[in-house]
Amino acid sequence: MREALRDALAEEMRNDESVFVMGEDVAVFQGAFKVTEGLLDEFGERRVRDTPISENTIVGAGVGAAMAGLRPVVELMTVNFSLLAMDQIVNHAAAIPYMFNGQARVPMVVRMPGGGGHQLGPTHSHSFEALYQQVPGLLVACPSTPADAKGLLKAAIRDDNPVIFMEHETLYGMRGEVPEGDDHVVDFGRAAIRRQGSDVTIVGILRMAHEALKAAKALANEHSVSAEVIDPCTLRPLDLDTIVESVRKTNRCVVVEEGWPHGGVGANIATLITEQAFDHLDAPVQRVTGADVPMPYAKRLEQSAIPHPEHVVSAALATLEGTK
Amino acid sequence: MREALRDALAEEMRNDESVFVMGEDVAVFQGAFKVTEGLLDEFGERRVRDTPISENTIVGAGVGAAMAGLRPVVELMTVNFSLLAMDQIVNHAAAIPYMFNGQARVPMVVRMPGGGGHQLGPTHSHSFEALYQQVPGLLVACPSTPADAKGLLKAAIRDDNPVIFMEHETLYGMRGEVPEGDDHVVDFGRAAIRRQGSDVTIVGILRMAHEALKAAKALANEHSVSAEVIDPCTLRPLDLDTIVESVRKTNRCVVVEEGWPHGGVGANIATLITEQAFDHLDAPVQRVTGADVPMPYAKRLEQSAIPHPEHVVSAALATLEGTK
Amino acid sequence: MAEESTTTADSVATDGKAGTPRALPEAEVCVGLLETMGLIRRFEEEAGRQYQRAKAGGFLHLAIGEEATIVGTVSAMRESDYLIGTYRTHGHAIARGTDPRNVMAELFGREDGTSRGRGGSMHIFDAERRFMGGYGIVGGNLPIAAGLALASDYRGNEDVTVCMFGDGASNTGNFGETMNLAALWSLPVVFLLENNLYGMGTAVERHSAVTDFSKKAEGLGVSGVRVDGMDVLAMRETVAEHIRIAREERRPTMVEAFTYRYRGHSAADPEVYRSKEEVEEWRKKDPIEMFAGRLQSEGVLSDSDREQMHERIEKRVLEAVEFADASPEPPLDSLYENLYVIGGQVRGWYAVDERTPTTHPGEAEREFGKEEEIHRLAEAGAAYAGQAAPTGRRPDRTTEDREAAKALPDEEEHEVEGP
Amino acid sequence: MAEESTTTADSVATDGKAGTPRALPEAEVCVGLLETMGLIRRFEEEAGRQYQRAKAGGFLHLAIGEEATIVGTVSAMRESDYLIGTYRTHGHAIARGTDPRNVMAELFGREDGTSRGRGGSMHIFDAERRFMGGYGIVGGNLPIAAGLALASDYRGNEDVTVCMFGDGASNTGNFGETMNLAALWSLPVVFLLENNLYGMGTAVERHSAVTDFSKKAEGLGVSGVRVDGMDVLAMRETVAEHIRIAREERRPTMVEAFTYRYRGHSAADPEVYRSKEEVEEWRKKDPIEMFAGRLQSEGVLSDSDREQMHERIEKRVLEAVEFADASPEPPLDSLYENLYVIGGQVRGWYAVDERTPTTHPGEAEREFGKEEEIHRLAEAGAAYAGQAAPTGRRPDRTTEDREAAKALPDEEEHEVEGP
Ligand SMILES: Cc1ncc(C[n+]2csc(CCOP(=O)(O)OP(=O)(O)O)c2C)c(N)n1
Ligand SMILES: Cc1ncc(C[n+]2csc(CCOP(=O)(O)OP(=O)(O)O)c2C)c(N)n1
Ligand SMILES: [Mg+2]
Ligand SMILES: [Mg+2]
Repeated sequence: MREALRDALAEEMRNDESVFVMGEDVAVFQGAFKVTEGLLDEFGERRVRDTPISENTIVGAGVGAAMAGLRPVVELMTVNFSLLAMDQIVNHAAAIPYMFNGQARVPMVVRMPGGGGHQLGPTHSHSFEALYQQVPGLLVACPSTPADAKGLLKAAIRDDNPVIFMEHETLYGMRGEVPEGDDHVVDFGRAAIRRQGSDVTIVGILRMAHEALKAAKALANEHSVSAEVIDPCTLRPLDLDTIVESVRKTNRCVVVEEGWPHGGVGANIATLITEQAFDHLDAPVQRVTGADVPMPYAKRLEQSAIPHPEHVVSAALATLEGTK
Repeated sequence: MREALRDALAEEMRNDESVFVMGEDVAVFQGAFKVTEGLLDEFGERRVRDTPISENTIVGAGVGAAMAGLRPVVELMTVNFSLLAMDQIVNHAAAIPYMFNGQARVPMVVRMPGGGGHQLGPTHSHSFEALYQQVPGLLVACPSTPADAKGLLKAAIRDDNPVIFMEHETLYGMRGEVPEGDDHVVDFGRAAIRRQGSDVTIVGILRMAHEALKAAKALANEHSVSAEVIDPCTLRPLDLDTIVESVRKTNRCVVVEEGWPHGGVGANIATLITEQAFDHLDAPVQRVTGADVPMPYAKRLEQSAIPHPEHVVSAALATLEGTK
Repeated sequence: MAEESTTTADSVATDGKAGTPRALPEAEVCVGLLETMGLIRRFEEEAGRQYQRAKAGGFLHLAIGEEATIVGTVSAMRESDYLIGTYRTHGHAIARGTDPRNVMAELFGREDGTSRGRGGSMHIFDAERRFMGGYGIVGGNLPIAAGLALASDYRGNEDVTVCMFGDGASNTGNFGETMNLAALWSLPVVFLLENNLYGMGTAVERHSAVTDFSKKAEGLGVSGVRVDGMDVLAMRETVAEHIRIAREERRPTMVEAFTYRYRGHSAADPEVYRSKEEVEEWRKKDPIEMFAGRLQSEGVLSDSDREQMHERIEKRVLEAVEFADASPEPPLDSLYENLYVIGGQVRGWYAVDERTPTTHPGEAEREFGKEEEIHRLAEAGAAYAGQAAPTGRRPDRTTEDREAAKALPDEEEHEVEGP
Repeated sequence: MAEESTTTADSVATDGKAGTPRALPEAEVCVGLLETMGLIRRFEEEAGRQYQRAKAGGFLHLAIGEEATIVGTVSAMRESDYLIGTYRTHGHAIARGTDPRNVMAELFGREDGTSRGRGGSMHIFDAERRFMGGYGIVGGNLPIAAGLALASDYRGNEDVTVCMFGDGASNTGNFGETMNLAALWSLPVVFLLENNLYGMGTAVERHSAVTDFSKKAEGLGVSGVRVDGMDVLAMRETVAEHIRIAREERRPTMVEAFTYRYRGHSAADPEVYRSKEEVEEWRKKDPIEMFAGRLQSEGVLSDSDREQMHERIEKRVLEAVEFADASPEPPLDSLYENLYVIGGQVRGWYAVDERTPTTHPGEAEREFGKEEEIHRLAEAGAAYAGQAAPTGRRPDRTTEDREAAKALPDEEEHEVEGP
């Protein structure tokens, strides 16, 4: 996935002189996660800029540059540090187009690697999709495959709205087919049905999209339950139609996320589904979430705080209780 | 309510030498909303401290002082500026007790006036209960009456956990009975049933607790619908038992909040209710939320973006459709 | 760390040219500067009056007393340069050439307002004149200014960004971060610190350890000077030189304008933090009176010239009020306009609350989500804007209170039932 | 704005006493300083080795090369003083007296770790020794240090806070905000900037416009000096004086220690941003070798003394590894411990995900929420910690990568089905 993201950046930078990259250690160091590797060599210091450790100002400079017509792609080294830039993201980037009545636009992308699984402990393992999904004015992408990562990042860079682009640190090494070339652009607001099924709908984002698929396989093999797996791909806009349509068919749903349980992505999607398809639900929408704690460091504790296929299977079976 | 909060601060400061107040313009200016009026005169500069405009550092200094055993009450002039302090609140205050295995505690209260209705526009009208409810390690209070405001603030100051204390700017002028003296302490995690009813449960926080009550009256007078009104008083911990018990009785629920709809307080409570009482629900839990936009300045636009009793009535009737 | 008390009018340090009065520019430039200062002054006095009449809502931050700082600075800028400011920028927009009628309409929250009533007094904007806003978050405009300057640097053009902010903003994290970034990247920006001696109710010595703000910036890599912000010519000359440095030498600098606001921080500030005498002392060096006096004594401006100028200003300000009053309120179904750029990515609002004009397709099936209902509820909500005069109003209180009082439900409804 | 290149070993400015070697303190003090530096060095070398063996996870930031800065500073502190640092603080804790066995156990994520395996390498803590932590957020410890100092000031006691942070942290908003607050409030704190010439892969000239960091702090109201961070005595003496200023004169100061880290920023940093020669040059002034050499030449330390010292150190470090290895992993049902102080306010976790040991009362009715199921699932999750060696590992990559690779599901499962 790392290469897919890099290609998206490089292609868009070649296409459009106004696209540039800035962030901490994105240039000489080649990026903390090596996503921007090689960009400095190809595009030079003007378009690939190392910044000081100043999250709010890096994002704010992106806002200003975007208002002046450039297309900055800002990298925050991890989503955890984005809390230091919340003011520029929420009070400025998201609000400016609206509060100035469209006189200014903010065509900026803010990339944020995140998630747990690396034993990075309580300050480096957050999943903040749930924070950004709340904010009107933002678009929020959360790709789970290299192909989507490339297509969505290209779409994000070309879009005129401010975009929060979530990347899961454990997926960078992931391999997968990626369509070549410029026209591979994946629209926001279109969920992907990863697997067809008839008994229960499983919705998962980022790394959890993969756990959902594994769970679906286990459900098929060990419980002869046919699960449909949906990856929303973007949370703002959210393709609720595709999800609701699936639930109207399966009458059951499980939402899987790595973030905290209260007011999370799962709570939002579960509520939307229940509002739209209440009469079609045979059981309450089940949620599988990360544990309600700062992520602990110890490996087994950390893994026990992160959702795995077993949890999804358990939740899916809960929706089927009585029926099978 | 202003006086109730002020009394809570003064009483706790008299009781406990380790309690002190700091924030922007809390001393000489007497507080942007006059909540801290008179405290400087009584307690002096050492315990009532004006700070520079440095939100993250003010909160961080509170964290450090609390770790050293003091009980700081930090005022952020409004909740909107708390985004500048998110790092200290989430990555530090909330995480420290856990990540250092209880070796350090953070008995700090951060007060945050917020909400819309004053025509303060897109940067000054946010409601961020939904952001803080997500964070494990924090307690979150959202009082709607002077009595609760005083009792909850006293409880917050005495508690050993970091507390986010939400205040609604339009309620400061509100009058109401307030029990005198020290022992008026309101525990967190206990919802208040503001009105008994049998047809539908209406849950509302802060200013929306009052809109819920007005709606309940309208429902009774104009639609002969008996609504039970519940004010959670705190979101962390959340007294789900009381809410679920009510819903098991009424079989219908409406949650009212002023904040944004995606992943909000309503989404969280609706999901929890649906998970716990699915079989008791005759209709999906309805939500009434603020509009999904940065708050506009123009008076009629702003009011049209904020929930009012009519919206609650409409939502309540929706849950009763077919039945009446 | 604080140096000599800086809260008295005569203690002002300057850029060194103090005493030696500057030679006057051509007559019509002088007259232009005076008239713009006068227009801003009169406009804000009227805005204050309209606010008391509740024609304008929210907060109202007036810059009365700071006109020389504003006009002197803007007069040194090119049309292609960017200006960005704070929540106290009615004058900044007007100085840039924005029609006072549209600024007043914004304060009134109307269709013809600079932000079509979305932003209000704290969020004025005029893209055409490169006035890049009005920002309500203290220090929030600093990183954005760096970004505007970065764009000019990136494109290699001559546009310079002038970023105006207050003494209190120098304590925000953004100040240190932005000074460092601008210096590190040699950005073409002039940071114009409007030192009016107070951040809200806190005097500079009580909020900033270092009160010589050019020293504060210097430690972060941006050199600066202090100039008499009550002297429009000193401002104009000093800023012109610093804009030249940005444009030609391609590096950021800071200018600290030593000025004063006569009015409270916002409309109903009781001003317990300063003495009437202090304000009076500053009024003696009023930027408009002093400059007008000199123009008249040097024969550039006759009594009748000034009379006519007064009339022109009076006319424009009253027209602005009339215009604003006549401008329609934004229609309720414009609520979601300009939230997103609609296109391939965003095909609708995807909002889920029932006041959404275009609700999510899925909502259609909800009886509850019907169009008429949506509009009925929007109207029902908006109706609350028409509430009668607030109860429990406290004139001695802050704006916030007065607004709070207005928004309050009446007495009886406050008897909350329950245990 | 950047001054002379500061990335060479000989260009180091000092606190003025350069050249003139300081008189040695009493013998056992000298030996103590040397032994502590040696212990930290050897401990971290071993930690690196254990990390490569995957005994420790996450990131591993080693301070090898910076021992004189750490030990010199801590040796000047009282037991009652507070120390607070960054994510590179194994040595800081050990210098404060924390048993290396507990530090190693924390790296191993075990019950006997300083934070019982919750924090890991970046979040070491020892309340008993007033080592107030290890923090993973750059600059995050600065405001907290101000708060600790505020508490001492509030109580009027003599405790001083020493806050250690990096050159890169001087660019965070917290730096400006905290310097200003500490100076404004005259807090008893010493800011100890560990200038190791790089913030991750970015050299000081490329991240800070002003690279003379005491100047940077001075502009914000905190005066400072630069000292040779490779000279343990210079550090000890200078910090002692600045602690005295904090304790007696009640004001904050900054000490910039000019030092260097030999290893990469974290365990698998390819170090493309600096040359092998540069590292070699710095190794020549190795703080341990230089100090040991002097002690031996001045007869304070005999060859056999040093031999024995080596053995003592070796023993302690190997014991630490053994101890850590033997320490049990935290039980899964301790997951929620110390998240909250349980009491009148918080009577349970109120968590709603199914891995919660004590689920919300309401959950009881959910078949799904049964205790056994909870434990089965916790175990099932924890089992993933035992995964086989990662696929797609790239030794030349950063830690993050290696961890990413580890966490990867295997090839086949990555063929995502779909349209
Ligand atoms: C981040 C933030 N904190 C606090 C406030 C509230 N506030 C508005 S103006 C102000 C004082 C600013 O003083 P200064 O920068 O000197 O500007 P002035 O108002 O004097 O022009 C404060 C504290 C805010 N708007 N934003
Ligand atoms: C707020 C924040 N931004 C970015 C990072 C990622 N990061 C970790 S260490 C580091 C470099 C810090 O450099 P410096 O302050 O000089 O300390 P050093 O590592 O050299 O000791 C960065 C950018 C972080 N942990 N926190
Ligand atoms: Mg000011
Ligand atoms: Mg460094």
